[in-house]
Amino acid sequence: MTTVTLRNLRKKFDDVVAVDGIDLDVEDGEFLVIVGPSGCGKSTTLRLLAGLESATDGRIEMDGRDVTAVEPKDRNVAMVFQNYALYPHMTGRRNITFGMKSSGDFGDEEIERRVAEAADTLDIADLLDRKPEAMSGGERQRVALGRAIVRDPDAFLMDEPLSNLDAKLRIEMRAELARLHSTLGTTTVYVTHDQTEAMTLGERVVVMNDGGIMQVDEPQRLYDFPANRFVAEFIGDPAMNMIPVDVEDGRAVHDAFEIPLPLADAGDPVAADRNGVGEESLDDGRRAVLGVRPEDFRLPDPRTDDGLPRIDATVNVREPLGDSLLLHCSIGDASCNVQAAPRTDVGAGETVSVTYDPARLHLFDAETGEAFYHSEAHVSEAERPVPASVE
Amino acid sequence: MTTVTLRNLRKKFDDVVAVDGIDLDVEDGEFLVIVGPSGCGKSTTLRLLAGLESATDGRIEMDGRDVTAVEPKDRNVAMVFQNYALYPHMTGRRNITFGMKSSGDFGDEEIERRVAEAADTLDIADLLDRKPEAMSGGERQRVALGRAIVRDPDAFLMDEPLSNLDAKLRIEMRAELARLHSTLGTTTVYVTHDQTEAMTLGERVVVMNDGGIMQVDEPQRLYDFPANRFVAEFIGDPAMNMIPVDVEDGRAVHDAFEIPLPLADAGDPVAADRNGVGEESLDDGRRAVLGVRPEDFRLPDPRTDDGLPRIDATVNVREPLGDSLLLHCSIGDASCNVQAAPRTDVGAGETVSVTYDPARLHLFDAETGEAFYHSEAHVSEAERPVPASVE
Amino acid sequence: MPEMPALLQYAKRGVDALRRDRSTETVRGASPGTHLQLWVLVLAVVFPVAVAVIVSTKETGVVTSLGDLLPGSYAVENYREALVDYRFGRFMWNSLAMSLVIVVGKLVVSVFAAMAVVYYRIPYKDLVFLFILFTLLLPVPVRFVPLFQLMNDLGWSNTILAITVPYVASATTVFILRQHFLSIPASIVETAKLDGVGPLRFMLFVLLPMSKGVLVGVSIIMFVYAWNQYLWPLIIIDSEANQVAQVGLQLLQGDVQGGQLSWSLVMAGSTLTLLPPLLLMIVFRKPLLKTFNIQQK
Amino acid sequence: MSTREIFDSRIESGLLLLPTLVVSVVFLYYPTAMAVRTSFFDSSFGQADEFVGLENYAALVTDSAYHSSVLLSVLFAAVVVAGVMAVSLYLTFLIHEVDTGQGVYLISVIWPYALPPAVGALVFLFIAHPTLGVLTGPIEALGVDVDWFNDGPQAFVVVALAAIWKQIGYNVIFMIAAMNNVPDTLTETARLDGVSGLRRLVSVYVPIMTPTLFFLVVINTIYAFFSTFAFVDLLTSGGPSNATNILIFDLYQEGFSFFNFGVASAKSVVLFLVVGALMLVQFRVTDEYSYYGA
Amino acid sequence: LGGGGGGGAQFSPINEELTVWHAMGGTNGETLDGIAADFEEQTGTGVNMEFQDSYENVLTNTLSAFDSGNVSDMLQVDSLFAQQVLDTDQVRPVEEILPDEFDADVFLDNVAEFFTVDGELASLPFNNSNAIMYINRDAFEAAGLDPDDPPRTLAEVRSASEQLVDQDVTQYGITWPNHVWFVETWYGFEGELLTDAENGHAGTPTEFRTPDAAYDLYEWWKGMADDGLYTNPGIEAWGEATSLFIEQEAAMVLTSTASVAGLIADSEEFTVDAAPYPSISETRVGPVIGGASFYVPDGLPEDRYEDIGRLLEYMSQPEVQTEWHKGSGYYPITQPSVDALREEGWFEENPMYGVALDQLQNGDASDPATKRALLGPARNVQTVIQDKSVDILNADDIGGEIESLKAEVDDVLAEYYD
Ligand SMILES: Nc1ncnc2c1ncn2[C@@H]1O[C@H](COP(=O)(O)OP(=O)(O)OP(=O)(O)O)[C@@H](O)[C@H]1O
Ligand SMILES: Nc1ncnc2c1ncn2[C@@H]1O[C@H](COP(=O)(O)OP(=O)(O)OP(=O)(O)O)[C@@H](O)[C@H]1O
Ligand SMILES: O=P(O)(O)OC[C@H](O)CO
Ligand SMILES: [Mg+2]
Ligand SMILES: [Mg+2]
Repeated sequence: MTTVTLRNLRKKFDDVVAVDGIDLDVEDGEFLVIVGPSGCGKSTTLRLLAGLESATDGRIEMDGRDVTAVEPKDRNVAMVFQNYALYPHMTGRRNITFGMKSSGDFGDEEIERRVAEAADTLDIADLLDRKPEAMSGGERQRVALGRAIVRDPDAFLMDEPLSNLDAKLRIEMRAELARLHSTLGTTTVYVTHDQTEAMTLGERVVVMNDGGIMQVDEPQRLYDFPANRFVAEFIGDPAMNMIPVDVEDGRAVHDAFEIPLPLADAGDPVAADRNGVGEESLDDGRRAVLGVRPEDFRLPDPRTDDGLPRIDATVNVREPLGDSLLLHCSIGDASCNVQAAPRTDVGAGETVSVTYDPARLHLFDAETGEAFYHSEAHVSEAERPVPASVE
Repeated sequence: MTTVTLRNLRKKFDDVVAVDGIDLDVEDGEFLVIVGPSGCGKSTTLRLLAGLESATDGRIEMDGRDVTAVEPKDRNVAMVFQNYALYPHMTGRRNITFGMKSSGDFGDEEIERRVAEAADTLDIADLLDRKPEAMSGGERQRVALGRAIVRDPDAFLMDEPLSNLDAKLRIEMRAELARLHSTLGTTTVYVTHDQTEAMTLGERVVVMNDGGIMQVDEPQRLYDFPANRFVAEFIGDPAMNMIPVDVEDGRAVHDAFEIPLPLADAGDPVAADRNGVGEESLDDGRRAVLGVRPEDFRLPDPRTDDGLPRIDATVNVREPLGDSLLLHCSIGDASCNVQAAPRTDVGAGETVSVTYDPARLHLFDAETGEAFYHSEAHVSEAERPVPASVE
Repeated sequence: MPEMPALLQYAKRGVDALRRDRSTETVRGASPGTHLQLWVLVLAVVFPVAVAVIVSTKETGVVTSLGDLLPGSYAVENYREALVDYRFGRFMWNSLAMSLVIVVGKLVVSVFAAMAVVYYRIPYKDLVFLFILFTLLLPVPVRFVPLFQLMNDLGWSNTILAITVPYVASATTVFILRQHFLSIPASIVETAKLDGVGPLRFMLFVLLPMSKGVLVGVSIIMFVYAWNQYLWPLIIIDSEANQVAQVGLQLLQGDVQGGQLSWSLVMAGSTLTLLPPLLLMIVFRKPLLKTFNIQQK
Repeated sequence: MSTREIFDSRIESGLLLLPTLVVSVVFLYYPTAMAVRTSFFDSSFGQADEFVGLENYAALVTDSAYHSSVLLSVLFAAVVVAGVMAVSLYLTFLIHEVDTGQGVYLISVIWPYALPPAVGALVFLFIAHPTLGVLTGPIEALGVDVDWFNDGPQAFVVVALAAIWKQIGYNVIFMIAAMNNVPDTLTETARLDGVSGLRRLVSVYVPIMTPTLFFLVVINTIYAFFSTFAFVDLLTSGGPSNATNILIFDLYQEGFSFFNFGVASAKSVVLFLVVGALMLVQFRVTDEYSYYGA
Repeated sequence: LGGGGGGGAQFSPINEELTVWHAMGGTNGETLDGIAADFEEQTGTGVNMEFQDSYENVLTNTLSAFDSGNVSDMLQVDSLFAQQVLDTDQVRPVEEILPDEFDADVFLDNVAEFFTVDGELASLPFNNSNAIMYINRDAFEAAGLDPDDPPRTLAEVRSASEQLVDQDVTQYGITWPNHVWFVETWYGFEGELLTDAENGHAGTPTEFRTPDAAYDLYEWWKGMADDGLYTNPGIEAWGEATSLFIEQEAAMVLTSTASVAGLIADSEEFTVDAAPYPSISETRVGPVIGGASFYVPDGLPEDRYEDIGRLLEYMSQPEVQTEWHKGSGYYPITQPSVDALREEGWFEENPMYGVALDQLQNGDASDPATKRALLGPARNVQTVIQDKSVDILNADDIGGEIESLKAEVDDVLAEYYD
């Protein structure tokens, strides 16, 4: 029942512009994730939403109501912090009820009921009588969530709520959060610098950089159709390979290789819809950066011929990741990461022949970094190679 | 030139046994990573090596010399801590030289030379005149490394040196460390709880749990031939799926499916070498746990038939990870993660048909958790399906 | 003394901070109510001192109503009289000497003790620490008589030794320093150990520089404490030339026996005695206010 | 986890502890022991000590005025400690809350701490003298008859007020550091929940500040018992009707006005025992209730 | 501990020059410094006059100095504490120190008598005083009182006070420091001894006396306080008491003649005058002495005593005494200086300076009640009486409190002398 709208929102600290006039619409019940590098203004945005910082400029609306100048406690939002922000001297129960009791909006019975409910939802009944110091990180985070949900707020604001947990726990809690959101359906704005969290949790993801919004989109579309180099490199681990090329005659030309750039028939309606761009942008001689994700490079099966160009790559380092093998290679003067099957028998120093997925090429303007070509938009479903059955 | 040997090493704090009689051989020039969950005794082991804790029992040898009771400063090891442990009031240079000067083993000129060398190796020349507060996390860590390497120690001991860095920086520093080790070739023992670090950095990896060593092996072998459930589940992200089954007639039988277990011809020498086990262990009716990694499950191409059984799985949650799609499924009463191609069109609630890589099955004893069967050992190279060209 | 440059540095920072304070006023202020309450409370707290300062500028200094609280025009005359005629400068100088000796003594002795208590493996360490802490319960007044006798036996009466040495052991300073030492990350300490840094080097080049703030803060508190000593100097010092300012203040009262109570001179003296500690507090305000975070254990 | 005990040498640690221990033993413990010894003697200036056993203590046991002095001191300490801490805490909180002029407020409130107690007492006398005081008129206008030279309870209040006033600065110095150390996120959580100011102070900050507050309780108790001498001496001389005759003043008077060192020593021993017992109780209580910082 | 050695203690002087510990602040202190400077000029012997804040402090410092061995050459001891200092056995009678040619008979009888012990002048009288009453003439006139006929008895003080207060001239009628000396003076005028054994002059005092006059005194005192005619300036609050008078909060103040010079100087807003001390009843036997004398420690290096003796002698010279009297208000204590002043017509010109001397000389020096009490535990007795006086003012049952005052003093005496 809650939409959040930011209009030209700005926040300046002394000499730093933390948030630089952003516009954003959070839909009712949406799980929106804000991701970006450290210092890009994620927390500040969230804190502006909560009312913990006052905006330098612009407005914030909740359900159409202007709340820009409203006190935090009157915004009816709940915030979950990275460090849990549990009161160290209170038991789990008291941590959960303390705020409610203070606000005086709830009767004792009502509080009882809600705590029981939240404890049930989060499975923290046995934590209620312990103090935070006697809880593990995950348990603390769960209690902090409990504190947020008992108040039945219009929106949850979460600032890297899982960052302090170890890897395993983070994954568990991630699932927990997803489940919680599907149960409660409360509008949620979630800040993280971890792109895996962003991808797996967000219905939509906002990528921020330097106080501005770089792109807002569904996770897989961010991955497949990054709007600019920043997003392309930020989303995906290992990061997308970026190789400076010249566009010539419908091909990406580099000293060490030439790659044909698929183009849909002009006027094909599929193209526009899929974030592709018309051929007019593939001007001859244009300086561009070719983006290829490590997993879109392939070590081709020598027994087959798919008709794609082969590129020679020298392996510098091999990193076995268990489920795959990452090869740090040089292609001409460019460094590239190539992902190979886990047990592939390639050693450092060897030269391998590499090919790529023609439907997964990206071109970015050499100057502005804006994406101007995604080959996927130009390759119709039918034309694409049969997906391999083993990923 | 330095080997390190631990023999029945034990450390007891009051009532906690932190390290429980471990044996370990670190080879000369090796990069050995110790990994394990929080509290398993990694740091304690390292601190025993450094001499910061005294052993309750057992012995530590360096190059065959018993150093169990030797003062830390006489062990000639250098340690790098998670929080950098830089002296906040000293410049980078002074941080690096302070220890050397204290020991009095080095002349001023020698020190100068070494600092210049280290600064060169680590590219920190311009940090030498700054204080830690004016350095970023990565820079601090680099100076801390500088401090360790100038002393040209017999061994580096590193306790989660990258944990305080953010994801991007961690990856960069990881590469830096690998490069450094290949340059210097100093024996290194590296503690982390991050398995990616362990896999990518370690020449061999020690998996610890509860004060004991679970397995010591090369990274990919840990992944492919986990010695027990603990290692299998600890290494790999998302973790290996574990499904309780009965072994019957050479098949793994579960309510929802039956899977044939490939067996090499008896006496085939390949088997033993590859950690497989003889058929005698596949006793009928044995209670076991079947381990299959998410990426070893597949959504088969409906157009082909590989002759493998199909298993029905209901999708509960879909998590787009960008380079793949993780499906949280139920197979009968078991929960399973299945990794699919990134853009696969499967929604939550759908039922899909799943198959698997027959060379990537693991069986663990239901009681002890010890691995007693890895199908890879039984599938000869020739028999394995052609690896897909796109991973 | 490695502290000296540190002191100067802090002095400079303190002054800078004061300057900055005035310029950075952020948009969102606390409610005016908070400021009002603060004003009232601050006024209440400062009022007595302000009265003292005002009275010190008056002719006779007898002020019996609020209306009289306008600064008078005798400031110069009164302060001159106190400093020159009554040789109050001399007392201030004695006080300063006493306070500095006490502060430096306390610091040195307490740094040693705290270092031993934190960084050495000593048997019965808790007991040793308790033995030091326990002295909090033995303040000078309780020990007056025997201490007096002891000073006589030592031949220290009327000397600076008598009013400094007994103060040099400081439970509070050891306690605060210990707290601070315990907050220095263990890994830094262990790095020193791995490097084979000896105790002296460790103290001079690691511990002291990392404790600058606390040392400055503690010094100020101890300075105020020492500066304000009254009873003991009163008892043990009976030659005027060696007397300290606190006791010397009484000499400014005039002929009380004869009914002349020169309030304005007394207040001029009081204001003078307030200056050194006040100055220190303002200049070293940052470390004074930042560094005393007492954590458990 | 890790250890800070990086040095082992017994000799070095001994040398480091030596100055503190020697000074403590010679100038603190030895005189204390001597005071205990003297308490068994009849001792004064100009006459030889005479052993009287427990007579001095017996005199105290039967001296009802002394009993009330003990009770009075405990009450006085309680009032001073509670008063100092309540006022300082509230002041600190207000200063913590504002974001303008913090520095100026802070310096203003800690300023009087630098004032010597004797001067503080004189100033108090000056402003609150029953007939001459600057504030006496305005206060009487409020309907209070200022008469603390004759009115015991009033005198008690005046001395306590002066003692409290003088100690605020010291407390604020420590409290502001502790309060600033409470994680901001806790404050922000409370703000989001609409936890009102005072409730936030009492329910959030105070428990987290307990280690500092405990330290201050100890220091303030010692202050109230030992360092408030000047206020009593200059304001009331223990009167009227012994209403402000706290132990430290009583002891000083016995020793250095009446020169009954034996009795004075017995009184020091009792004072010492009273404060020691109170400390013990405080340690017990805080051990139970103090929140041990994470 | 505490108890010092016996009579033969060897003291070391504080300074090469002579040191004098005194309790004379302000202008009196300056006058004293001037006397020292003159002496130095005449004899070449340096003298350090060291102000010790109050008689109480001089006493404390003296006693502790006897213990520490570092003593001043001369000690200005309040007559109140005379016995307490004598009891230490550490002082040498000044008569043994004064130059042989010195004539001890120059001192006024009433003065010399008090300071003579066992026929020897124990200490050198120097600054001696009476308690007298000062009045605000302007206030008296405004209230319709005759300033030339000030109240002479307590009853008259009360009625004058009532008039002053009723007419809103001053807030209070009278005030005086809560100091034992005033009680002593009232006893003296009434011819009552403070203690038995002739105030300690004829043996060991054992009890505090509470004659009817004492009841009358306290009843009057309490009545004055209850009715807002008297204000209590505080214990030993000499300064506050005169301040109250100068600020015209009270139109009468009882205090020492030592304040004459100061009060004349400070009463700029009105005319001050001096009057004899008001007595409890019509009986006016005489005042007790006040002020101090100089004691000299026994056991200093012998070579110092000559210089000390010369200084002592110098301080009783008529010129010095005259100068001292004029600068302070303490009455001249040697006959030659009295004569000189009379001759000069000083007292006619400055009648306020004569009030105390007259009061002294009108007194019956032979009556033991006018001899100030010699009590070993004087400081302790003093404190008890002062503290108890406040209690009596606050008590419903004066009689009970007076009895308890007696009991406490008796206890102190018993303890000291037992
Ligand atoms: N209170 C403040 N005063 C001054 N500058 C601030 C303040 N808070 C944030 N900033 C600055 O604003 C910018 C954005 O900060 P913000 O905390 O929003 O970043 P973030 O994206 O949350 O980073 P992180 O991932 O490190 O938490 C940074 O440059 C930061 O230094
Ligand atoms: N000084 C100590 N005193 C008591 N127990 C200790 C001490 N140091 C470690 N332990 C305990 O020993 C066990 C192992 O601790 P250790 O620090 O080696 O774990 P770890 O594997 O390094 O964990 P983490 O990943 O959290 O750093 C833990 O249970 C810990 O609580
Ligand atoms: O004030 P003074 O010098 O006259 O002395 C008064 C009495 O002696 C005090 O006891
Ligand atoms: Mg942030
Ligand atoms: Mg660890």
